[in-house]
Amino acid sequence: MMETMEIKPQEIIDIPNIRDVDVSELLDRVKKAADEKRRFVTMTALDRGDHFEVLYHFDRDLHLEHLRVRVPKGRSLPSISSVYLAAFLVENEIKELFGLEITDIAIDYQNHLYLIEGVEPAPMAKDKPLE
Amino acid sequence: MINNVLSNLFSKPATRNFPAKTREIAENVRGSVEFNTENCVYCGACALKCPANAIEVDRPAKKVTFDLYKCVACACCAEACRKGCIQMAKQYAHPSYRKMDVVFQGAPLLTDENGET
Amino acid sequence: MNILQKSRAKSPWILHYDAGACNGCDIEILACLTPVYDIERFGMVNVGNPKHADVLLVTGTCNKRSARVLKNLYDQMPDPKVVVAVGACALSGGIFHECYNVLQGVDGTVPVDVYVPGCAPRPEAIMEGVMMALEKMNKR
Amino acid sequence: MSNRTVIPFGPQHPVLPEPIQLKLELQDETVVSAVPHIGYVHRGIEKAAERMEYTQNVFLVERVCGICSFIHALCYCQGIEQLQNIEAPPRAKYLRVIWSELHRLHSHHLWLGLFADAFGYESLFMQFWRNREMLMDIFDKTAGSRVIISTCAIGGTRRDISDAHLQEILDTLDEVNKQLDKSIPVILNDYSVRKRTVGIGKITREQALELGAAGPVLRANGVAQDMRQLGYAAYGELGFEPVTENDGDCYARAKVRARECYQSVDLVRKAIRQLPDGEILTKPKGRPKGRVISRVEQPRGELLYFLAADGTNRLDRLRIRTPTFANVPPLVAMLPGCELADVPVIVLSIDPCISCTER
Repeated sequence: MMETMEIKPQEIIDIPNIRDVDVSELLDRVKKAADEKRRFVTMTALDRGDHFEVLYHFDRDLHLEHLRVRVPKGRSLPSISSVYLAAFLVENEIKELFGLEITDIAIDYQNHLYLIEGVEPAPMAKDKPLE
Repeated sequence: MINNVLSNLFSKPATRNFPAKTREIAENVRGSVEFNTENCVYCGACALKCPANAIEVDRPAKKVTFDLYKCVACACCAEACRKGCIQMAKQYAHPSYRKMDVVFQGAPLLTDENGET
Repeated sequence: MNILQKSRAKSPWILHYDAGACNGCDIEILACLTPVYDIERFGMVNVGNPKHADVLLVTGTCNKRSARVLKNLYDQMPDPKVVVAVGACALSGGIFHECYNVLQGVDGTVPVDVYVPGCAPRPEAIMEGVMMALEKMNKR
Repeated sequence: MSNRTVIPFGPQHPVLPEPIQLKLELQDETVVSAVPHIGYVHRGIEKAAERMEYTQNVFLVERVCGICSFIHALCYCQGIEQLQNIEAPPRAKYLRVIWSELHRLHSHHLWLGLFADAFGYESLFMQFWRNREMLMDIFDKTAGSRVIISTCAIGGTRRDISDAHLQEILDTLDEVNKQLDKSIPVILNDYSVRKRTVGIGKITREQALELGAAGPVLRANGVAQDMRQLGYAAYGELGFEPVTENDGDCYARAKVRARECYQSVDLVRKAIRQLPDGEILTKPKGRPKGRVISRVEQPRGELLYFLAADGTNRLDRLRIRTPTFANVPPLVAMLPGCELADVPVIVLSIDPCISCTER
């Protein structure tokens, strides 16, 4: 799958050590990372128009390694908090601020980690106004 | 522990006697923004650079509106101003009971207005 | 000035609430408590209980969730009470005034008596603000 | 089951200057589980960073956290510099080390004071905060502001430190060191302090790694990981060894931070000794394009910025992962089994910075 970007891939600086994985094999990959004693750093979500790009950052002896999944809008992503409990906060954050459905989070705040009831959901999505 | 107690007991107090005696403020402190509109050409560079959008420049009306209560004292406007109209005063901005905008209006427009009224 | 007012002005108790600040103003308020500024000279004590407090020091932008807590704290304080908004964020939202979760200052949530500008205000400015608030409280 | 109660701890609590709520489930006096509730200081900085110009963002990210403002700006500027393919001049790199180590020093002073206050040692709190004022005076003189110093810029620093001020910093550090020699032994050796911190809030090394702990919480479990080992700014030339302890309890975390105070003093002295002459700002050219991850060490641990830019003057995405955000899951693991009276000490032992966490 190619990214929808105007700039050619060879021109831009990208993060090294990135591995694309499919949603179905994500949990196995994460389990493998856990077995190899990688420290879970964080996740980053990017709204790319028609799909979300989710990056998982792992650290091992000061070297970062990343997994990347692409989730089309409207589809859901399994939670990795059964493997790395530490992911529960960031998964709740992504779920709430981007509107990406993440299933089976260990501690689920039901979209009220940051925002209260009655405010516009998913403020970080690109189609939301900047102000 | 005992040494500590004794040395604190016999050393002079650390307290700065604030309202009675104000401390001298160091050089180059970014206290509050000071405008000097004499040389101002209303280019709007300060308004463009301000990260907090605290400055509004109305070029046709030759008017600068500065919202002191949005200002984060980063000195970006002072750096951006090529005419040297904006300086960072050493003195901090004093508290107030009401919110007030600081408005500067260029001399030509002011006389026009006076002429009309 | 009767004896009650006089004693209130001699020992104002302060309640501090962070409604969404970056910490800068909060540590400056705490710095007022330290030996170097020592606001206890004026009888000011930082208390944790809103029912004991006369002065409410608010820092931060005030977002939608903390607005409820702030309103709650303000309502619990006994009269007469004064509110001092500390820092650019508490006055107008400062650099965050266009963020999506920000209410652009605390004066929409609780009535503010004294505005202390700065990012972050120096401890001297905060102390000056509190003293101005006390003057106002005594006129009530 | 009959004695189970849920106690909300916070959001407004005397021991915490910032609002966080912990829902503590108790069996009599013992904590069974804790669920953190945050969102009282959430502003939406990541979204605001997409609206503002990338040069203005320096001032925005500084205000993610007022305690370690310079380090946030440093992390952001290093990321943009990488994207624009420029490098800060050597003098600027050393100045960055000086200011970030002074920030760490004042943050650790602040924390040691608050920690002392949490276990009821108010005079020690006053001592640390009095000493901290000496550092604040340095910021006032060299950078022009006490808290948010705004001296980091893309491509270098905005201000230089004159020789007279460098000498003043050295003199102040001598005094700080002298005062630390007086106060730190109290934290480390005092009977009542040990009684209230040793063995409290303990996690194992495996737990710390698994839960993604960062900074002193991780290093208190014997994991020698410090982002300064990456050698950013001038750290590569200063020779740096992370401080570690092995016990993983509140006492070990206090010990790590206490020892890091001395380390910071040494690093600043070394940086001033080796400070080269020359320019302090490289003029940036072009606009940032691409993606980059920038990591630095904050007083509280590893700070990670993910920057995505597409060649315009606005960023496509700015992701900020702050150390306290990583330290909340370990905190949730530390609390079960402790007594209610120990909760403030344990919460403070991760050095929580809520405004960092929620951004």
